Amino acid sequence: MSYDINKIRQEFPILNRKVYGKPLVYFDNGATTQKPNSVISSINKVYKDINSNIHRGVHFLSAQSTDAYENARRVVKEFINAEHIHEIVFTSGTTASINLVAFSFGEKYISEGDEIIVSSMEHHSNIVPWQMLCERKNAKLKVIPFNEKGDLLIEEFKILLSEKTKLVAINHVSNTLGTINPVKEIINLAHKKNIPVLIDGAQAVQHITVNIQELDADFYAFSGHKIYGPTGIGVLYGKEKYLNTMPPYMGGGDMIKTVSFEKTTYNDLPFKFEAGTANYTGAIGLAEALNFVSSIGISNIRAHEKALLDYGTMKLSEIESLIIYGNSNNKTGAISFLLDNIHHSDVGMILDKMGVAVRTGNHCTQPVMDKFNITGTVRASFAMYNTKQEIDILFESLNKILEMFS
Amino acid sequence: MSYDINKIRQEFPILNRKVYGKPLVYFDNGATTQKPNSVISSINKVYKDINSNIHRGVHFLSAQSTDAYENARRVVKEFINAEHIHEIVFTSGTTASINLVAFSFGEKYISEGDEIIVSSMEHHSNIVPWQMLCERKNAKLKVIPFNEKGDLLIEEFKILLSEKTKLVAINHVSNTLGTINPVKEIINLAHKKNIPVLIDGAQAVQHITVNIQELDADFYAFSGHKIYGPTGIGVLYGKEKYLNTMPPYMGGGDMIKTVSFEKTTYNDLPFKFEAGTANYTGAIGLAEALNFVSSIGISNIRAHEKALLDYGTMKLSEIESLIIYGNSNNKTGAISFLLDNIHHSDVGMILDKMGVAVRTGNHCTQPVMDKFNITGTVRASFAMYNTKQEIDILFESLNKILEMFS
Amino acid sequence: MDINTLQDQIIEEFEIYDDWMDKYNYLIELSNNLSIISEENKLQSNLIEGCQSRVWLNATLNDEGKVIFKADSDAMITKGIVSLLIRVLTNHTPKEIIDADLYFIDKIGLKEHLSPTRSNGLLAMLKQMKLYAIAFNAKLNN
Amino acid sequence: MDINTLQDQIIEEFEIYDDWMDKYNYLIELSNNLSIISEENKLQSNLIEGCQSRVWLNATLNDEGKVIFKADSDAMITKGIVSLLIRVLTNHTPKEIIDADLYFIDKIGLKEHLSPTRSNGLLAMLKQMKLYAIAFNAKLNN
Ligand SMILES: Cc1ncc(COP(=O)(O)O)c(C=O)c1O
Ligand SMILES: Cc1ncc(COP(=O)(O)O)c(C=O)c1O
Repeated sequence: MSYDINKIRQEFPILNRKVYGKPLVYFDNGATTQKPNSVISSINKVYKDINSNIHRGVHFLSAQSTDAYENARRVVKEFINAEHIHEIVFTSGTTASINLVAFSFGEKYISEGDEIIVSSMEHHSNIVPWQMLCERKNAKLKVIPFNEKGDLLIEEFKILLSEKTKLVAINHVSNTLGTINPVKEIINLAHKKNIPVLIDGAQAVQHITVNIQELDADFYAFSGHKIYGPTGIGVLYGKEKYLNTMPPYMGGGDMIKTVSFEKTTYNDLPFKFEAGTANYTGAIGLAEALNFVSSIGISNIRAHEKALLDYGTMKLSEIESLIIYGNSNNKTGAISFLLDNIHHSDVGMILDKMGVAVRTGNHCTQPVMDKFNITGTVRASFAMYNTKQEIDILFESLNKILEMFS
Repeated sequence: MSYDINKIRQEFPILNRKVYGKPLVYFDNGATTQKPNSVISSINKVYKDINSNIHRGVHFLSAQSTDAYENARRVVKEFINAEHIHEIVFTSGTTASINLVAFSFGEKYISEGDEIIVSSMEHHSNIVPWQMLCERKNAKLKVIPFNEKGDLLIEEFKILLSEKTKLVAINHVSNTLGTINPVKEIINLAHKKNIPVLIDGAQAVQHITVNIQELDADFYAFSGHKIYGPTGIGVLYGKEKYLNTMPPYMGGGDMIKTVSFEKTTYNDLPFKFEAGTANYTGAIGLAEALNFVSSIGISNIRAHEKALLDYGTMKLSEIESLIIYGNSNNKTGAISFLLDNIHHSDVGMILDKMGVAVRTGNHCTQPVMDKFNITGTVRASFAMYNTKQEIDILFESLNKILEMFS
Repeated sequence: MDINTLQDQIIEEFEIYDDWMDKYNYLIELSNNLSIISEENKLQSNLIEGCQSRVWLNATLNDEGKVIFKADSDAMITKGIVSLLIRVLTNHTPKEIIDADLYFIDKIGLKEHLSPTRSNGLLAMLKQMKLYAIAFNAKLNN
Repeated sequence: MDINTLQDQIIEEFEIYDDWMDKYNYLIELSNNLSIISEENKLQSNLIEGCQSRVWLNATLNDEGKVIFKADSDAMITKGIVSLLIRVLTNHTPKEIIDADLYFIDKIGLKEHLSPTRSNGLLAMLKQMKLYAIAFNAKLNN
């Protein structure tokens, strides 16, 4: 099947937008992705046709909403090839998913002196929850370093793994460096010592195939809005054996079986972890997004984005004074760079005026910046709808900026 | 200004729906409300025109999304008349708001032997988080009882208030009984002893005027989806002095100032409590919903719903074997009842076939059921778009059900 | 009569009702006529908790190696459907019950009541019936 | 020159630039020409943290009762705008600074840089300038 980029672009209404009279070149996909028509209209459909609070309802609309919501769970399960549907918990996003585990796993399994391993290329959302947990429990955070290319030092990881280690939390793909981490190897190493592993998949599911059962991840988190879905919805996959033994995170409606002031009993999985009215509209929209991705094929998307990455890396490398941060051999389509010694925010602001949307700053990965001793980078991150022509526009714009600052 | 019910109904596309060939009579507004066109199209507009991750962005779309999100915060602030805009925290819903306080206030202010006061007419979302907190901290939950009419026993509350009391958490309006609680009086009594009060406003903001500064509530929580807004968005109002001293709830992007493995510093209010990518689409939709409510006028809505309540109560009371639970003199438009000795789910299922959507069961207020020694009720709850004719349909349908079971 | 004959019988019975009102009236009638579990057997351990209505289910294996189900519900429509499920599945061997494909629910237009999203306990009850059959089957093959 | 005359001067200067490219080029030029804070004054305490770029601001009250601002930024465009803010507000009395209505930013089409949603530190810097003025004013009136 050929990759019909024009057809794909037509599905994303925002791509027709002009900014400052220029066609929009949207290279801020690492921050959030744009939404195809099918996702937008699925949200419309919920609100115009079936909107009703889910579960517990005896009426028609409630049954329809509930069916659509529970169907969304099935779609997620199949998308990541989880074993059981009740291992799929809907949350408000990756950050919420990780915090859920930090609290609930932490309450059950972490005590004084225990250690949790993260890496120094994690997003703040996969650092701060563990710092907070460690502070609460008097546990310790251990950090896997990475090298100049942006690859984790697996040998260092092996040294950090010990009987004190209670959990390893690692991103599948680095949002700043684009590195695809060897999570399968990491999981294998940890499992040899019976240590569970949480994978932050916020930057992975939209770019590469994720097969939970093959990876054997114990927890896997991602956000809807980064995979062409709505805001306010995310997923936590968790192995039944952990989810069953962990106490709930939030208390409230839907997560309980019975409530009395003497004794409250919690609901079964996954509902135990879904307190309050779920963002069913978000879940339904996310399912639509996953179906859209599947209809194009994640491996086709991967091939397309890899071509963009290779082309972009080649073009940008033509600019002598440009430094790319993150040069792993195993990368997704995200290029972090600095242009000459021009401040990243200057580059970003001027690119913006040229219609090119990039992200600048530390990308919520301050330790990565500290490692390179910089305050930030410019990041161009690609999605299924980007084109080589857009990279050419970026390239030309960067050259113009060089002139302005020369 | 006259209340143009037809014009209002036209704004809600779902109200034109037929279920089983019958016009939809939607009386399940306590569970969730329907959405006006302006809310639906504001969500469309975000995804088609300005979608981009907020904050930290240097580009055009990001500035537009951020402006719209921060404007939504201003709309919320003005809607509830809070003093400061940074006292408005966006969450994923009432349940999340209450859990946030239970955790963060709890970490800072609750220790062994302390007491928290709730009432026995609370929603599970305003019970379970406190039970979980009490279990964690070895604190105690105290419960204000209510009488047969559905009014809180304020004298009992006065007795429960003591030096051990560290927080009072009360709903503004009971979702099952419809009672509008005397929260101003409760807050005054608690404040005399310097005890802060959290108000669960999930069933209040859409029905009656809420003026935070006048109430002097310390925390106030509500959900977007119950006030004609999107799912997945909620609000926590918190007084600056508490929010400033409370530790964060979730860790992650946007809620920090600086991150290093040695030391992480947290961001200013309200961002300290908004970890991860915010549901900006939800917040923007919620602001649109609040603007819609304001354009009609909450006091006009109140008058309309009060008329429905009075009419509905009168009609339903004509059915001899029907018992209404919740007969406070101060009620919003929610009528909980049981018909003869017919099971609530039978009534609900048959009403459904007649096109009437009601909620049945314990409405996440099991202690209320225990108090009346029943397993559930049928609840018809009204919104701005309901009519007396719809109540007539309910009335006739109930009579038919009586015949079926005679 | 085997399970499918019983199902076909019920389908025939329901054919004369062409609107839901008549169907529901018939379900209410069925529920009234059958007192399907004795009060002393309405134990907590026999209770299948649905959010909406409760279902009690009791199963025994008789001397002929057949499973006898008794059940009840506090909601009439649920109880009516319960009585149909019992009528079809009771007094069969565990193997027959395990292998049974219950198509009649769909045919008589009550599928929605057995959807996983209806929390009336009926689906859980059906699962529980199959589980009993599996347990008894294991016992018989020991 | 009073604050408004200075503002009008800047507006005039910018009038010849009709596209953003020229404006930004001019801002970059301004930033290059002005070393606005000495390195030893780039203290942590003078740092205004924006997510994107950093701004340092130092304020002193001279013998004539006028506030002298010095500042810097690590980003050039921000620095260019900083230099304009300084040019307008430095060497005025606290009272004048407090009362100043800064309309020039809007007029020269750079309003977006001072929007609360741009985390470049400029708005925080402006607030800080006003706060210094308020503090010095209180001091003078003591
Ligand atoms: C009084 C009350 N509190 C809290 C909640 C929980 O709201 P949500 O499910 O939107 O978090 C509800 C909703 O049913 C409610 O009625
Ligand atoms: C690697 C990684 N982890 C976690 C997150 C947080 O995701 P969210 O903000 O959707 O919760 C992000 C998003 O920027 C990310 O890139």
